[in-house]
Amino acid sequence: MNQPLHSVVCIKQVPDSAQIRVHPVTNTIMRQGVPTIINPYDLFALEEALRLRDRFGGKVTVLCMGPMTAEDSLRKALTFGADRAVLLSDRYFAGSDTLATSYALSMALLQIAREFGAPDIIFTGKQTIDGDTAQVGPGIAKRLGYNQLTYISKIRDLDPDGGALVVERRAEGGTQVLQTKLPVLITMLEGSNEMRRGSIETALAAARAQVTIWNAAAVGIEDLTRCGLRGSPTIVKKVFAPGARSEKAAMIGAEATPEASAHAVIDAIFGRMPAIEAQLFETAAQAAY
Amino acid sequence: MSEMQAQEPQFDAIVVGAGPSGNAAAYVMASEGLNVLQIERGEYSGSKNVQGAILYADALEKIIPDFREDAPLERHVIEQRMWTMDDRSHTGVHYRSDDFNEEKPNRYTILRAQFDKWFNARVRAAGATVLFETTVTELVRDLSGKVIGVRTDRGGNPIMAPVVVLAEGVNGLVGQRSGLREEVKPGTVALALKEMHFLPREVIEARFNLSGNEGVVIEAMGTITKGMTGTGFLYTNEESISVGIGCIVDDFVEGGETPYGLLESFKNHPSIKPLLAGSEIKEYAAHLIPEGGYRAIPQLYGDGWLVVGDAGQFVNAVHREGSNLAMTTGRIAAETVVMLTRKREAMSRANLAIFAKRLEETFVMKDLKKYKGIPGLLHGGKAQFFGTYPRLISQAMQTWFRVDGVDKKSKEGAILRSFREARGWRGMMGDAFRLVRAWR
Amino acid sequence: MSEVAAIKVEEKLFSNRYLVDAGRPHIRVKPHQTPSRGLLAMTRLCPAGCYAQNESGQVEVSADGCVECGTCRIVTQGTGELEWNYPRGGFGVLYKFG
Amino acid sequence: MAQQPQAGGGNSRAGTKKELPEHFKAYKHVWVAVEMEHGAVHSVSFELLGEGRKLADKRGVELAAVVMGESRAELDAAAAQCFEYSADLVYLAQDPALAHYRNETACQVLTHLVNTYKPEILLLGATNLGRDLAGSVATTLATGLTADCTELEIDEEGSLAATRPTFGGSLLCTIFTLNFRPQMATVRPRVMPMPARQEGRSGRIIEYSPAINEADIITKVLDFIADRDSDKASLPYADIVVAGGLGLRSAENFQLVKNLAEVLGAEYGGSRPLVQKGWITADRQIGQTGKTIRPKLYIAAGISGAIQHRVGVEGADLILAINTDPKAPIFEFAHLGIVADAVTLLPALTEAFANRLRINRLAS
Repeated sequence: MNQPLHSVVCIKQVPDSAQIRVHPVTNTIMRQGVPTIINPYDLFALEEALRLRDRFGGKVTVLCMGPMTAEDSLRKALTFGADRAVLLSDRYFAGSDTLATSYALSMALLQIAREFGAPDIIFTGKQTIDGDTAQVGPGIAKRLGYNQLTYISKIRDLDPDGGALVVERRAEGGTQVLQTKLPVLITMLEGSNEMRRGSIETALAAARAQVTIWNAAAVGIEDLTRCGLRGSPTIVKKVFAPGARSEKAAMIGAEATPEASAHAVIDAIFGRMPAIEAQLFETAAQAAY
Repeated sequence: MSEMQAQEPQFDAIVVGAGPSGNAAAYVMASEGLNVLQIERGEYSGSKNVQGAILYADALEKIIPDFREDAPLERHVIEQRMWTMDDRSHTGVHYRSDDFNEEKPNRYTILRAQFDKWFNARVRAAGATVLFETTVTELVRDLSGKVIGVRTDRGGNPIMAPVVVLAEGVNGLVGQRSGLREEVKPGTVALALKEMHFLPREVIEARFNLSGNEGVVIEAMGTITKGMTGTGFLYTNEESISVGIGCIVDDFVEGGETPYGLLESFKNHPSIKPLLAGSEIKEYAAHLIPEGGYRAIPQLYGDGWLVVGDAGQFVNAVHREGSNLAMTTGRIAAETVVMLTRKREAMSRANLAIFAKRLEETFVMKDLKKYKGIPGLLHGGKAQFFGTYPRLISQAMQTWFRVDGVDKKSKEGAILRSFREARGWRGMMGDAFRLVRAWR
Repeated sequence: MSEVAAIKVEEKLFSNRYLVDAGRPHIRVKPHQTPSRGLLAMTRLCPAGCYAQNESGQVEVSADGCVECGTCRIVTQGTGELEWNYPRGGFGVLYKFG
Repeated sequence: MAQQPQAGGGNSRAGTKKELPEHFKAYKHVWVAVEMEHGAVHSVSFELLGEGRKLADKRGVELAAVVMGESRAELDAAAAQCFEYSADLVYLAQDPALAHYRNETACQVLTHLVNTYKPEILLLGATNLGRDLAGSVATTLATGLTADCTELEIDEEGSLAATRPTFGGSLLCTIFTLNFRPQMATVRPRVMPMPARQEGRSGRIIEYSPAINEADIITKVLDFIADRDSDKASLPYADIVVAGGLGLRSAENFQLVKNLAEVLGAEYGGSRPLVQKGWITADRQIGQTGKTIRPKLYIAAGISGAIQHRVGVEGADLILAINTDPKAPIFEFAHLGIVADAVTLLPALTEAFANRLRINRLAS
């Protein structure tokens, strides 16, 4: 390959979903104080891109679609060591589902190709922790005609000159070893690497770096009906807290000793479900022989 | 600490820490055109910071006059309740005034993680460079011992500047380990715990008789601290209640209480429990508060360095003030650096002494001086102040208010007797005398 | 009683946000025979319940739930029993409200 | 990246139903894209057929399965199973290039079949394969896709109402694809019950030979390394699961859970905080963000039962909860409960089970 390797990592700023609570009285999401973070899965993608840059040179661009506050996440990505950051932000993107999101991002990726050179590899995390859909990556790959490699646990080999790539992909019941060619879209599996810590020089540069900010027009989106709510075929009609089960647990009174309690518990289980008793004895009997 | 040959400074000043004092210092210097680097170990400004929290408008107004326009403020305080508590009751002095519903309110409740984030965004907008998630590990000095820069836990080369403002908080490791000041002592520092209880805003307003953004502050002392020197508090935020309790660390060591056990029993006090009922707890925090007062203030300046905020023990424990002292010391340190920079004068110990001199002229030093005897007094007399008197006051109140066929004269006699028997006239006179003397 | 209290602290800490720097504890207890009064007090005093006494009487620390108040540092000062540092930048407790 | 809903109400624009465009009106029938691994059908596909049957009956349409692969024998066997799990019709795509799953080929085949035969509903498993395929098919067809559903319904107007958890499982949202076809959804394994198998039931097969030119396909499968550590996948399918939570108080005490599981021949797992604390690995996490399980017996020891855990275990036939706090939410949805310290009860329970099984064995 004559051009240096160009990786683009798509990240998303998400609420730290572990911190989200539904109010017990009002049944509404309590958003106050829920911090926003870089989607944790995206960090594996970013680190993998940085490792490829360490090995083969080139540049790593991070791209994020979101509100203006997402600049914080992009700056953090720069602190980790990315070379440049692009924020795609426009009120017309509000309410995008996976289809509308992959459209907007693919348009931004085309703009990145025009301004900074075509991406050889587009990275994303395997999914986000707020939506959990794992559908935006495949959507982008399809729109841009990139080879799609999801749930990648390892990049085994890359020949940047010939563009050949061998990866390990997490499949049901095992690992697929796939060979393909650049350009590709890779969604990285969690645990495949560990995010580095940027040096003081990188951190200082990141603190002072300029984040490129594009709106819909800047990436060449003319038809706004393809964006946001209007461009989303799915419609959220109802949001609700999971209802309580009508019947509460039948309580087994604790006995004087743990041993007595244990027998009371077993009696209760077998009483409710004789089948499990039979199954247990059968398995135990088989194990004896 | 490493010693280095003087290098070209990269910044006019480095601020260690992004709490109220560090943000104030960095903001003022950056606004005045200095090239400032601020270094914060948290994920963002506020992520390591804990406070009750009440914001005193005056100190911030002197730095950012229009802060009310976009700062994340919870409620402005219109009512202050001072409670003396025994195990089952409280005797309160409440002051509520519509005057506090003024155009520019005097006190606000805030959530520090959010407020500090806002303040720091202003710091960056003023032109300062801010490094997050970076811990300063040591000061760099030249051969003469003058501080000329810092090293961080990101390794690499040191970052150089003619002056370092240490706004590193109560556990200020950099300054303490560099020998700039002594360790904080267990007898002059309080361990405070706090929980965030969330409730719908309508519930809070109904429970505390509030409307709009009005807020209530409760400060409590008495048997809630089980004989230890300390206070409890409860502040109303927009849709949450901050509830907490703190005692001097030495007392904790001597006593038999766990801090969280103390907080639990405070929350379950019959006067507090109904105020929190049905809430969802979303955070549990603990922090040290330097309460040594005037006598604990360390050396505040030296060749190439200044100390501000909690690191300099700037807390008025009697009036529960701290963040305003932090901001004021940060501002005055910054003004000192700005002035010296403009005059192209060295950041020497002699020149930086202006900082301490100017502080003497402010409420910061005047108040701390006024109360310099109080911390010792309360600590020394903790059995009376946090046990005997609160119990006596509660008993007296109950005797007085309970209608039970006993004539009023006998009641008065019983109340006086109970005080005398518990502490003795001499003891009470002595306590009163010492308190008045310490207060003056 | 102490067990019940221990559970309660766990539950309190669960509402907090942490980024644990796995494998790099920021507080270490140095090997000792008999803990000082201060260090022993920490088994009761630590607001995050990080300290516990083992069967042979030494005090151990597990700093994952640490709220970085510094009480242990103050209480054991002069004993040299603790190696206390802030977590690396960005790690440790991350207050949402503070 | 689903839409970010506000709690408590939908979106006003979304609430208004427009008329389905004319060219979509021909779309009819419910399809399940069947997942094959090494010649065998993944059980999530049978679960989907069971669910698809209900949807098809409600709509008064047929239920079809799509199977694709290389070996005719394997495909025929899969088709026969699909009929027994109530498919009326099987689309059978056979080609050497379909020997292993690859996105390019599978997407091409499924897209072609949809465009040719026009289903109104298309369901896939929310497995790695299903999610890999669904995203690219939906994008190619420019239609809506609701990922990771836990409940499927037909509303009074005949549209697919797909319900999925959002914000880490703290809320549920119901999503429609009103003006596009097909309506696509992926469903997690073990969320839907396994339907009854009707032996000997049969149906029609429509064959499709895509005639893929292998030379045109860029991605090649070099190897497949099967998991030796088979326990990774077995948790969702175990008959008995024992799990622990923070009530165990220490990583060491988690051994008590393992001990009971061993005696019962059960799988073990834990709640999300345990993974965060590093007491168990992520593949042992039970709950919304971990594994969904449907065991016959589920024993939850020292787990408080936060909503995100509940979503993952609700399908269990019998839930026994052990917790010291009588007000713990787990008692709201468990079938049997005991207020006790799991750390003392678990060893007693292990011992008691072991004794009873031993006695029974001696008696038999």
